[in-house]
Amino acid sequence: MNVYIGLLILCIFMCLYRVGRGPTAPDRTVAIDILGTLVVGFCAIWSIITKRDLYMNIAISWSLLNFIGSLALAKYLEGRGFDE
Amino acid sequence: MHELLSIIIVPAAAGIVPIFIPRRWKVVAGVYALAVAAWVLLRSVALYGGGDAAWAKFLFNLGGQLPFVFGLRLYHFSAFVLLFVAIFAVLSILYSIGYLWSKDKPSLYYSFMLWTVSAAAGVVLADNLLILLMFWEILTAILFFMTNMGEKGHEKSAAKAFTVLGLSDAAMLFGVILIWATKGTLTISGLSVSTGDPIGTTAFVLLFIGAITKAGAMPFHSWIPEMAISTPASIMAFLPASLDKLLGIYLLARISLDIFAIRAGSGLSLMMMIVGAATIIFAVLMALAQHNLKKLLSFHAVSQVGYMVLGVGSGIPIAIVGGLFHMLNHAIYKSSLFLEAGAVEKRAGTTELDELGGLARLMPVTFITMAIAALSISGIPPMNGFASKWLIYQGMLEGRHVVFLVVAIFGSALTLASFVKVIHSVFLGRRPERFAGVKEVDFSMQLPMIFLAILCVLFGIFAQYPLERFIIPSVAGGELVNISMGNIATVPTDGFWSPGAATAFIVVGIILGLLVYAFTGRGAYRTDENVWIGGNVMDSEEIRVPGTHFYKTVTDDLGPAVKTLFADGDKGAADGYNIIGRIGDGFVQLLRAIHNGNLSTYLAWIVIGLGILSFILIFKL
Amino acid sequence: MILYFLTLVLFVMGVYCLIAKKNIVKKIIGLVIIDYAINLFIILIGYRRDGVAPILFKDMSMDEFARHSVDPLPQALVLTSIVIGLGVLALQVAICLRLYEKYKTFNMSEINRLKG
Amino acid sequence: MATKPDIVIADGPKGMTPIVKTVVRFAMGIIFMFGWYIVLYGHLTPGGGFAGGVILACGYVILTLAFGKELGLRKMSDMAASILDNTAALLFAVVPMFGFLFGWYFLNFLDKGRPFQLFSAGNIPLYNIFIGFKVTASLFAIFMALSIFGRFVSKLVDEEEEG
Amino acid sequence: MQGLYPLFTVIPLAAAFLNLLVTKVNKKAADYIAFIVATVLAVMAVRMLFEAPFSYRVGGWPAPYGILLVSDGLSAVMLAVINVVSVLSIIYSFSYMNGYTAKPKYYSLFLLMIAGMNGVVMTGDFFNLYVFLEIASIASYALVGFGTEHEELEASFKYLILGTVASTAILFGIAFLYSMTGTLNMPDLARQLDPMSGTVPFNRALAFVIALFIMGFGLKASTVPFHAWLPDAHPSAPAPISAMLSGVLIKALGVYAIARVMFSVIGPNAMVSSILMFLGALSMVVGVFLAVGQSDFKRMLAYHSISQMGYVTIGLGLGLNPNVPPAIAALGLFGGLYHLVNHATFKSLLFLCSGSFEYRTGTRNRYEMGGLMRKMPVTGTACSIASLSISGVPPFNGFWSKLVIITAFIQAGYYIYGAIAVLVAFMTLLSFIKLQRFVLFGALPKRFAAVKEAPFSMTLPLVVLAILCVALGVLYPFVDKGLIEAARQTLLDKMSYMGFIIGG
Amino acid sequence: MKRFLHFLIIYAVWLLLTWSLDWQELLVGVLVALFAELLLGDIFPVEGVRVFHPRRFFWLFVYFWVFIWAMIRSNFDVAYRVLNIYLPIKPGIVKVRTKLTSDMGRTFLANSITLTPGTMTVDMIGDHLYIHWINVQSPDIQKDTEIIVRHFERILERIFE
Amino acid sequence: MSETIGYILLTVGIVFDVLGCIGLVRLPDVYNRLQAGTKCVTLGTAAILLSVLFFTGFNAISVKALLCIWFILITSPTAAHAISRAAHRSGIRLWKGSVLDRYAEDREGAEDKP
Ligand code: NA
Ligand code: NA
Repeated sequence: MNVYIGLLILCIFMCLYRVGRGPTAPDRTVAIDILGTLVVGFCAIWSIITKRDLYMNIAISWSLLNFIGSLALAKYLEGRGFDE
Repeated sequence: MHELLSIIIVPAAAGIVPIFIPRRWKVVAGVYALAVAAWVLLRSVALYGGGDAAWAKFLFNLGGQLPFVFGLRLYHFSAFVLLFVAIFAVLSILYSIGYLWSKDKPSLYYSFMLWTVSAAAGVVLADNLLILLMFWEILTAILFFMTNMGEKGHEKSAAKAFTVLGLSDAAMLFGVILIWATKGTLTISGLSVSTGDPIGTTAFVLLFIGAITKAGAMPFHSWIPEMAISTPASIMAFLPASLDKLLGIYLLARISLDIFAIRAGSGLSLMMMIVGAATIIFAVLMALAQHNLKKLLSFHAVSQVGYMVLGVGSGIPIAIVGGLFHMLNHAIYKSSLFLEAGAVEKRAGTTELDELGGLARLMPVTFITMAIAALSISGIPPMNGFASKWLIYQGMLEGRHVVFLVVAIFGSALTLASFVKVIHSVFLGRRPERFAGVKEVDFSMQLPMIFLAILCVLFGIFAQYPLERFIIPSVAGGELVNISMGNIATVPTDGFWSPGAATAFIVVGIILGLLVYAFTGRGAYRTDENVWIGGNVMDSEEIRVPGTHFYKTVTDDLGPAVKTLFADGDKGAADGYNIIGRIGDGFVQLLRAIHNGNLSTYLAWIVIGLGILSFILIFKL
Repeated sequence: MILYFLTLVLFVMGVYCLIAKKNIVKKIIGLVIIDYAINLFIILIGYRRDGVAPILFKDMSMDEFARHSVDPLPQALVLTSIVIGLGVLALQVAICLRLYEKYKTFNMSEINRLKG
Repeated sequence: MATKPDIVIADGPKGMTPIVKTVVRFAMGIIFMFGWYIVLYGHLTPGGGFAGGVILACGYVILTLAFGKELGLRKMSDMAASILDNTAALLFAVVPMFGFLFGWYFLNFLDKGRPFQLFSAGNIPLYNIFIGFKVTASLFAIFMALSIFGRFVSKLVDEEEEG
Repeated sequence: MQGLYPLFTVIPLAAAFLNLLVTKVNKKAADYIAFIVATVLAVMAVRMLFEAPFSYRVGGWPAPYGILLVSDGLSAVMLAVINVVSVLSIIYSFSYMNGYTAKPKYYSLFLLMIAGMNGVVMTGDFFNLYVFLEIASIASYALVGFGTEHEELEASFKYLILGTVASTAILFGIAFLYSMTGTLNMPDLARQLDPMSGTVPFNRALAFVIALFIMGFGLKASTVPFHAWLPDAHPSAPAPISAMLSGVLIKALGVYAIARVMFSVIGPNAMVSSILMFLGALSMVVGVFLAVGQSDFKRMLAYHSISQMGYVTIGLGLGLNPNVPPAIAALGLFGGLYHLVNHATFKSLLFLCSGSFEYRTGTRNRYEMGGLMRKMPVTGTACSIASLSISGVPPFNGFWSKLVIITAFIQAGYYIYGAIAVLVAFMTLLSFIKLQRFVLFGALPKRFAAVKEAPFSMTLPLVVLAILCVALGVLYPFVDKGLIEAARQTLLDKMSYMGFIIGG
Repeated sequence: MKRFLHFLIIYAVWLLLTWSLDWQELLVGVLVALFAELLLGDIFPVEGVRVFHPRRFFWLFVYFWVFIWAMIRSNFDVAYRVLNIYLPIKPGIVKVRTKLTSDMGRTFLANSITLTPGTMTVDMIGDHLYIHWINVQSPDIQKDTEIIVRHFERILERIFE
Repeated sequence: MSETIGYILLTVGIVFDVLGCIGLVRLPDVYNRLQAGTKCVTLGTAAILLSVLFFTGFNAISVKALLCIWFILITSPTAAHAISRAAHRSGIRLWKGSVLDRYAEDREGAEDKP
């Protein structure tokens, strides 16, 4: 299991690289979006380890938040107010 | 109610009434106040005869450990001061009835007068340092409010007076608490603090500052001249001239002779004497430089305090007696002088020496009484001022303090000179046209002036009576110092010269003073007839040479040091108030500059502060 | 231990951002970073190796729970401080925007009418 | 306006592309249900009122993002939000007062039930519900309040750091 | 009565939200709700003075697991001060706040603030201490910016940032403390940290925690150098809020918290004591000098708050000193507490007066005012009384507390601090003389010819507070008996405070 | 009808989530699902419930496997391109037309395209989809439509139209 | 048995995640990165979630996992679409090596018409 977690962390760092590097705002957005999905995977592995369903709740909530975040960022990139 | 308590409470309570007396019944208010003051006078006379008395009530333990006793105590010295407080109260209220005719808010004025009496009685009777201090501060506050009743520009002088007095009160507070915290008691009777340890010394110096500030000695004098201009003369006569002297010197004697027994020749004694001498000489020099009668008088008031401090501070019995006697005499002639100044102001409408002149014929009573007071302040025999100064000189001789002696004598010489000038430029000299209609003041104002003048003469000629009746008993019997009539047998009790070096000094002093006047006053002789210059008649107003011209010669001839003193003196550089003020202001500006409204700065403070705190706490465990 | 150090680094970053940056928004971000650092710290305090979340679940006996479960109190503390932090953040942003309306700038060093 | 059914607004020109709209319309109900699930099970699993409230608020935020302000406000108006907010807080403060009747403030006076049942832990689910309402309402209100300043948001980043 | 202890936070909390609900129906209701609630609380608080000490276990859980509320001498006094000043400020707000829109919101924030402060002084564990502290702080941030003008917003933002930093430090300290002891229950902590019977030694981590607390609570108490927010924030708030902030908030969140932590939990410590004394002296001096330089009435008052809180801090510092005899330490602490109470009266009175003057004249620049004593006699008289009190003129209350503090310091042998205290008192007197001179006396500007006395609801609180100022001074012996007891309890009864952990 | 089905869907998910048949959970579930339905039922897309018709459901099932297969292919495709040192890509945005009319269908199509080899839906205007293609084979709309859209469209018609 | 399947799925999932992230790092412009990222990471994560089913058996956990799969399968492409559209509209040009951009042409045309 540690191997998997290590690989996931590797992925997360790659995303972070893209977040930091850019070069454009959309690039960062993409990286953040994918980061969120990776976190969901992480929760899944954790729930396998601990055999607890609460991490799945977290996973679902997280994917929801991730979705919102992406939409919001997309809207922002288009330069529109959030309420339009 | 206990008799001592009543003397404090009755005038305080009675003082409430005048507030409700409508403005147009000023006289009623005045008479009412006079009645109350008279009652106080009677009571104090009775008490004076009655011998010692005491009253005490335990109030609480401060924080459950320091006992606080509200104690009152009457013995000879306090009874004597109380008596004269009452006398001056009666006189100045009597005078005010006439003087305040045109003034605003008289009713409140009388309330303040009565409250002053009450507070003064409190100071004199208090047997508890803190209670004494409270009445002391009440006096300060009343002074502040009364000065605020004066004409334009009063706020500034009132604020200044309050600043200086407040600072001294703060010093006293600290001194009192030092005593309380270290001795555990505030009861004056039976409280004796040794000046051996720094605490004792500090406490004494602090209380000393409080005392001489009230009395108005240098370097804490500057509030008096400031006030003099804008404050009603009656108030000046009552508070700074007489009452504050009485109380200030009373406290000085109390602390230096009773609580801390300062003995002759000790360092503190020398310190006091230096203060006294400096006050004498510098104040009189400043007085010489004045154009305004009231301001001039107030500088003399300061200078005379020097004699008292010198005498009491010396620790030499005879000088102490002299100092206390001078306190009494000063109160008499100085309030008299202020009352006359007030009379002149009321009639002539000004106290500027340059504008005044030739009032002698129009205001004879004022002229004569003022002349007498002037002679007595200059220490001319046979006036009372002479008698007390003379004792002080003798004390200096006894103590071999030649320098102080010379200073004292030179001081009275200059006093003499300056008063010759005053008499000349106010009553003699040429009279401006507009003073034609000036009349003498009405009788209610004359009465106090006359009474005081008579006192001046009597206390001079029959000096032994006040000495025996008031001063000696106060100091005798271990109250202050052991002294009896025997020690001062050489006092000229009959107003004639008695042999002794002191006499010579007196003579020297008088001659010196007259010389100064004659030398500097040359140009001051007036010419009666109109002068022809280039064929046309000049208005006599222009060629009239005001008597004040001669002081320029003083300032010019007495050397650069004095000149700079005068130069700055008017700007107030010599005056600690302004210096401290400037320093404080600089500090304030600095602090305000640091608070630059920038959030990052404030955050930096916090972080740095936290860092320092952590460092101290962690590594200095 | 390394985790505590990382928290400290985060904290210092936040403080730097808060003090050195002039832009209001960046200051606020700095505060948020500090807040996160603290929360992380508290979580670390409550963290226990092989610990499980402090919730009883069905196939777990009481004493086993007591042995394994991480301390509930830090989590409660963190949750509370997150909620509070949220409230403060909302207030900060609101005021910051109103400030922008008035002063037309986000530069804090230009927003100092109050001084001295 | 008020008569216009929500579906019409949803299909309106405002908001994002039909793709996003359809997905949101499709998933919304379940998201909402999930939020309440988290709230109601707060005493059995972590999360509870606050986490659930956040999810519910996010649901409203998605609605606003995808369909525009109008629909979001139709689902929860400012008035409704503030009333909900305050009522929830009020109840949260007041309900424990009944504990005084049984001796202590905050006394858990309801039936505790068996552990791991939904209706266990007495009042706690009640408080979770209050918190859920409050968090939902206030978060959504905050979002709406801030989204009004949307114009600034771009400036807020454009503004260059001076020095 | 003891059973209803939690109501001190619950009622205002509930009222705050009820307020917002009801005013959707009826605008005026907010006034009545706020007034009724505040009055009830004030009455209860005064009643509580005679019930202490006792403790209350919320939800009936046994300590240290449940939430513990404690009432000892200190909390009781604080509670009384807070709620009395609150009710007066609320009465004052009736007319004063008419100028503002969103009056209901104002009252709700006000009530929230009260709830927070009451909670802080009642709670027996750090968790709730932090929560209530934040509630009160957030409410106060919002209230400072209530005017939403340039200055208000700026002040509010600065206050918000600095205050948040402080709260963070406090939270950090709490977390640290928890990591060391594994509990946040104060009596439990007191027991564990006790040098004699305790399990946790006074190590460097604890020292750091103390530093954090001094910084965090010190900022809330506006101790120099953590004071920079106060002179901006307090003047910018509406006058009744200024009165609350200067009168009670900085005490409840700052001084009380420090006292509680240092005395009841950590216990006397020479280093902490000397630090507190130094900071107190620094605050006194810096604050008063800055105050002298101000032209804005309220800003001057704010700086005076800093210097007056210096007196309180220095008093507490002496109380913490283990090297002086307990009697003297108690005297110092007693002086600090007494000055705290007095400051609550005269400083809130002064701020309310400034509000009345501003309400009538429309300016806060004291050089533009003048001669108002004749136009507004009641306000003017109240202002004078407060000025005399704050400057320590006998027989008003300020004099006695300063006297006690100075005496204590001289008895303890700290002559320099004593001298500083005297000098600062004198400087205070000076700056208030200037105030009198420019605002009350002096010439009345033409444009203020038509000025009238403030409305009744604004003069009543002034009168009450003025009476309090005089009474607390003249009735000194009784105050002494009452407060010295509280001081002793706080100082010497650490044992009995630990006893609260058993609860009951 | 539609709204009742929506309610049922939500309730079903609830049951899955709670994963127990305790009466309390059943009861609360009903309440929650009802609440959700009343609040959000009206914006639920009607096609979402059509799929419960058996025939459509069968095709949905079929579509599912087609889609999974496409997805796996796409991943290997990407893997190939990413791991190749020379990055063999020829990207561009092409335009295709769809015959589908329902929002639901189009959305499914768009998302399926996004998840299948080398293609990603950038925008959908009218019945035109703009698709970013990592390896453009021809600029012609018809041909692209054939390559990208057709194999999904055929099934999606049967489900949603 | 099911454990093994679980491990296989898990491995596959992680591998695809890694690939996706490599793509995210390597590919030239935002659109290509989206392509790589979305596809691989979505599938990878889905696989991981599915593996939960085989590790824990059919219970509350795995049901939630399936729910989560369903959810990310519908949301992540939508998000990708939204982002790419926004990127294009905010004026991010395609990579210089791109062959054509119909979207840009049509939008410019649309802007020219009125
Ligand atoms: Na002050
Ligand atoms: Na002060």
